Amino acid sequence: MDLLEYQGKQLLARHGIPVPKGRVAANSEAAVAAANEIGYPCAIKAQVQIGGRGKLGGIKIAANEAQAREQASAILGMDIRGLTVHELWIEGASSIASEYYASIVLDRAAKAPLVLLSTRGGMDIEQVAEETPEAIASLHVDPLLGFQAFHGRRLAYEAGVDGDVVRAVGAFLGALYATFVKEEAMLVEVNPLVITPEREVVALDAKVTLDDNALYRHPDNAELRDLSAEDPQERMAKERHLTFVKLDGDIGILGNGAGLVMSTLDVVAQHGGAPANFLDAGGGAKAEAITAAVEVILSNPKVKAVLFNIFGGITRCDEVARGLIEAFDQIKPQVPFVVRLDGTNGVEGRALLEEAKLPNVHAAATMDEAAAAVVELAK
Amino acid sequence: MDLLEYQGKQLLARHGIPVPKGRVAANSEAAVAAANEIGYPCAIKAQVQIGGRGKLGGIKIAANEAQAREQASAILGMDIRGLTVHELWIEGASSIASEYYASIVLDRAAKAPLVLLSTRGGMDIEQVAEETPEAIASLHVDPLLGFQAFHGRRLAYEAGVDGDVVRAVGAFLGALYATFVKEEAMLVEVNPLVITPEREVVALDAKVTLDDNALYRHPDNAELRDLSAEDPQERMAKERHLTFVKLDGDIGILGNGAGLVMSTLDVVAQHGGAPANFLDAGGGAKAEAITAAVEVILSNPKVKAVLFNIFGGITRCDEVARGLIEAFDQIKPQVPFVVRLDGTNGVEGRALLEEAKLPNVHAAATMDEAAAAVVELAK
Amino acid sequence: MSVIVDRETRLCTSGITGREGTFHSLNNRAYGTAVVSGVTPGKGGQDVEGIPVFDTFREAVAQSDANTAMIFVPPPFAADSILEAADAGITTIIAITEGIPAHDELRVYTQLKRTPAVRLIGPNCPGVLSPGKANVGIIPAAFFREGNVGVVSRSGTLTYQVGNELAQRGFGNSSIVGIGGDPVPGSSFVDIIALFEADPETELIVMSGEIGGSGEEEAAEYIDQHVSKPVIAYIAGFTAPPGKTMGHAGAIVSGTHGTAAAKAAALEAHGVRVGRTPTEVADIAAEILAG
Amino acid sequence: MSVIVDRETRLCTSGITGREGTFHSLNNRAYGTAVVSGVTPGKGGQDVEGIPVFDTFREAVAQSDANTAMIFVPPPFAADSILEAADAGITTIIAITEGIPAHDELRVYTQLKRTPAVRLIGPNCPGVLSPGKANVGIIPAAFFREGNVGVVSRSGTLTYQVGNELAQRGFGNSSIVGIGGDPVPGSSFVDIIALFEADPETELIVMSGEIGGSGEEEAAEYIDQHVSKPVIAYIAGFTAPPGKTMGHAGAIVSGTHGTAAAKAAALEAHGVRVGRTPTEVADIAAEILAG
Repeated sequence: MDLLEYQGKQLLARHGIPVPKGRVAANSEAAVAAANEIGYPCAIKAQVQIGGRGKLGGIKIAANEAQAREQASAILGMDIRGLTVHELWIEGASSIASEYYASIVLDRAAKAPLVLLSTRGGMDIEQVAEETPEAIASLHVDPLLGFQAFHGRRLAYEAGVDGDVVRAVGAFLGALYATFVKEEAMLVEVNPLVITPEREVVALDAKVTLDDNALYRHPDNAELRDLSAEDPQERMAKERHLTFVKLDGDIGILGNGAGLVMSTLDVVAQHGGAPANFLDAGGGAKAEAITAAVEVILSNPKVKAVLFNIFGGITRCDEVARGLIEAFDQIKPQVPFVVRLDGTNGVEGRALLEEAKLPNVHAAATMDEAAAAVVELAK
Repeated sequence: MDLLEYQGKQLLARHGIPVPKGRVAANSEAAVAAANEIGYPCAIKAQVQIGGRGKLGGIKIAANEAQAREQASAILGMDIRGLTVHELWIEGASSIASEYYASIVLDRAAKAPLVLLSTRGGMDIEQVAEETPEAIASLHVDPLLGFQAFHGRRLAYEAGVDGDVVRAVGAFLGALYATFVKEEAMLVEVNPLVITPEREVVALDAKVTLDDNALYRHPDNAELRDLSAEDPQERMAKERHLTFVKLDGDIGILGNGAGLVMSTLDVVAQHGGAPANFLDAGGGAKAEAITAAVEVILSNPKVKAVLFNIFGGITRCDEVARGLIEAFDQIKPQVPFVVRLDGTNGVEGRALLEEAKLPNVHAAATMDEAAAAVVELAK
Repeated sequence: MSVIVDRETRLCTSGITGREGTFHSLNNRAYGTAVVSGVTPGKGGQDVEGIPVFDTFREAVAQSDANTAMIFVPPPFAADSILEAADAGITTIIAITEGIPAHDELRVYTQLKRTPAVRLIGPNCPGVLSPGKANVGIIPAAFFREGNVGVVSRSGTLTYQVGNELAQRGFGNSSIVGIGGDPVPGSSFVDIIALFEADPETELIVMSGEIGGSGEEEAAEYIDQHVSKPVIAYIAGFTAPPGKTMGHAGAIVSGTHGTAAAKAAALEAHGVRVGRTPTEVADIAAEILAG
Repeated sequence: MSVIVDRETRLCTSGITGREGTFHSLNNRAYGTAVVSGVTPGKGGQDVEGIPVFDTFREAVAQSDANTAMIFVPPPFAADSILEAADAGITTIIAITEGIPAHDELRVYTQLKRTPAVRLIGPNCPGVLSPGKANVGIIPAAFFREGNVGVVSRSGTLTYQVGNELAQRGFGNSSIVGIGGDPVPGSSFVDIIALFEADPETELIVMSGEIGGSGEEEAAEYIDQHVSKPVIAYIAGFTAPPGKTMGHAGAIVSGTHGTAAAKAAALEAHGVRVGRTPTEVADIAAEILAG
């Protein structure tokens, strides 16, 4: 789960990390009120889960109320790389002596948190890594031992932080690590991490990704999910407890098991088709789940054909067939279906389908054959 | 640093461990007021850092105000194994279904916290260990991994805790472990750990020993030190930053280094003498420290002779000699001194002393000789 | 021979009294696995169709001499159960549970590294099947028979798909190992490939990877340097968009990291043949084993 | 030969710019120890009478090839400094600092156990002296000369006392090792006695214990089973009352545990001769080495 900037900052602030004071606003009036309260100059920042907002016009500095109103109106509703701006974050403009970069990510290769610190903040870290790798200091933290004071010193000295803020930057990293662990984040990134002329260390931006699997332990965070930013179809799938990702194409896909569904998308693409979604009905999917899945897939008007690819392990093919028959009964789909049913109770499942004689449903013997057929039908 | 029962309970309560409600009282009136507020029956408990108070009359149950007054007066000022009762803890009398025992101690042999749980609470755990060792469950916790839920289950099942409170007792142990770690204790012991008829788990007593070396990180705990219970001579030594332990004998002892001082006590005892104190002037002791140490030693009127045993490593014998001369000048001791000065600058130190011709000061060449001489002089 | 589970396996299921735990334990027993006990706190003394249930793993190990654990408890309790099994002396732990928080997995992984005798497979995996010998987990054994192809996979159903295609061409398996789809798996491709390399029964290794992480890239290097047996790879997720979790918590392309294309390229660069579809994988296997 | 420190020692002092750190580093250098660097955060680039100072241990190790660290920083920073030294690749860490919190020591001990290549001596110890070779710490070297008696002790001054009595009888030392007076020492009597047993120069081992803990009892058993060389023991604290900390944080009789009498009895039960005074220890040593 990716947090918006202001949600991330509030999370950091809960762990004692200094962030600029600010307020959220969902319309121009609220934005102006917030700006007046915070004072000028202030920053008006689009709240979208995407980097590079600034260059795309999503961050403006307002020197007075008129500017604040004008900029808030301009940014609200803006489209930034496909995301609509629903919320603004208004915060006091910070004085900046230096811009650093700090992040902690769960490094899957090392199976440990990886802490990065760079004195070249404010730019994309991958670019820094390419251009001036020596400007990035990094280390892995042992998850059982945790972040130690010497880790902070080592990073600060190796990154070449100004001598007078070594201790403060180390303490900042310690607090960032505590946030990472206590909030069960997959990523916390502060870019830029600002040193003010008063030599204070402030998080001027915050990018936080939380572990979805851990949200049950963090009910406050679980509520942060920004439903307004989610695709209505994805929301619908979530309500039905289906694992769903929307894609750009026109072939609806349903399978069981994440790996098999990913593979199905690939095989469809190899046959020249464009999948409209990833949908994993899950292990042991029952008839109701199948019905719900068909509803979700067909709620996308772009879908011109649907591929069912089931290899039954725990999932029983006869259950899937029953679910599909039920779905056809309820929804009466207008687009063709290609169904491949194999594995546990495959014979029974295929027989049920054949018997039901659903309109415009084509059986396929293999995954490959099914993919070829659905691509043809979607043309 | 050993806490009084009520201090220990307040510490546990800070970490969410249920303890009976209670109040401290330093005189009978306050005790009666507390008892009235808490209600009857209530327990009136002497606050002394010693086990077995109950059997020695230090804990009484008061059924009404008259009893509370009478018992509070009787217990306050009582002598319990050499300790005077200055404070009472008044708490509501608890209903008891079962009495268990729980403790966590820093096990020096295993170099890990050792958690003990027994269903035979309310009695001395060493006695339980002897009589019914199977009634005690124990395990070591890895300090980096920390206490896990399964540790609690394992202890609870192995100790034979009632099935319906396994989870609650496990949670209690988890909270006790958190207290142990966060407060940097050397020991936390709850005996009895009570299961009420309502199946709640309550700490009815608390014995907590904190790590003196960690008190700087726990300013609240550092203030708990019960100065009133400390010997005035020990307090005086502490103010002078000397490592001092009062003993029962009549020969004052000063040395440098804890091991050497312990050894000196032993050698004096072997010669038939009785040391009045342990006093380690520390490594690198300077003249002022020596003067202060002499003051502390002589503040005990029982002292009939003093042994100085210095083997200079970092400590320079000439500094010690100068300190001793200064002390004689200021304090003019009335008792004989035996001085053994050896090691760094020993020659210079011995020469200084000889020159000074201090009254009633006897030089000795070895520790053994010095011990023999001081025992003779103290007779 | 086979790897991880075999006729020596003595299985204890954590969460055996739950619906899934009961179903699959009995299923595994029906296959021939020695399911010797189960653990459910508070249900010690009961039994599940003759399989004794204990309150703790320590008791289960002491009483039933279990050496392998299968973890079926819900995510909030799974990490604790894994650590409990290891603490009790279990040396093979197969964690089926899906949805364990990543920081729990980190702690478990780091802790188990301190006790190298313990092997964790999963979490979020279908288990391990050694056809004809033992099945621990949820792999539908009917599709697989004894043979000389070792399969290791991050995905369950994809494994069945690949295994099925191999079976249709007449190949059986030494073992099928699901290492799971989570960000911090207890065992990696490298770990399992090393076992297959050492297993005399295994003549060909099939690895089925997917987007996210770098386990496939590490395997590529390892295979290059340490593996003499032929290895065929499959990678799922070429069409996955960046930043989206594709079902498995671990299946996510972060920025430019963990793409299927990069993984396939790394494998091929190290001489591993990569099949573009499960069918192609089976075709290559047939070609190699025929040759 | 000798143990722990010798002519291969390349010392880096943590806290070298402090009063004590400077004094003893120079003292150690004057003895002949290769003091190659020091660490004081914020003072990197300075030097202490020619000894270069670095901000971090990593830099110190990279630049000065240090292999041994001496810890002189105050208690609140000492555990961190020990962990930093280990993290930087230092393999021998000698911690002089007194007053480190016990829970810090527990964490450090447990962490260092995970990197068995690292040896920690202390904390709260006088260091290690290998006469004629190297001195790391605060042991006054003037009282000791080369020889064949290995000394290991929980106490500093008591070591000097014992060493001095041996010297007066003409004996020198292979190494003098102070393991420190804290509850959780990095190295135990057993650890050091094992080194002396393996050290060809050491012919006799003197161990000086005191009340508290069970290190002496463990040593007694170890000596019985593993040590061929003669061992003489001394125990201080027979007159210590229970429950009182006798100067060293670790010197405390808890209830009936850790008494001097019990330790002496355990040693004697395992065939270790125990001298009742430092003088008697030296007498026994003379007797053994003469015979």
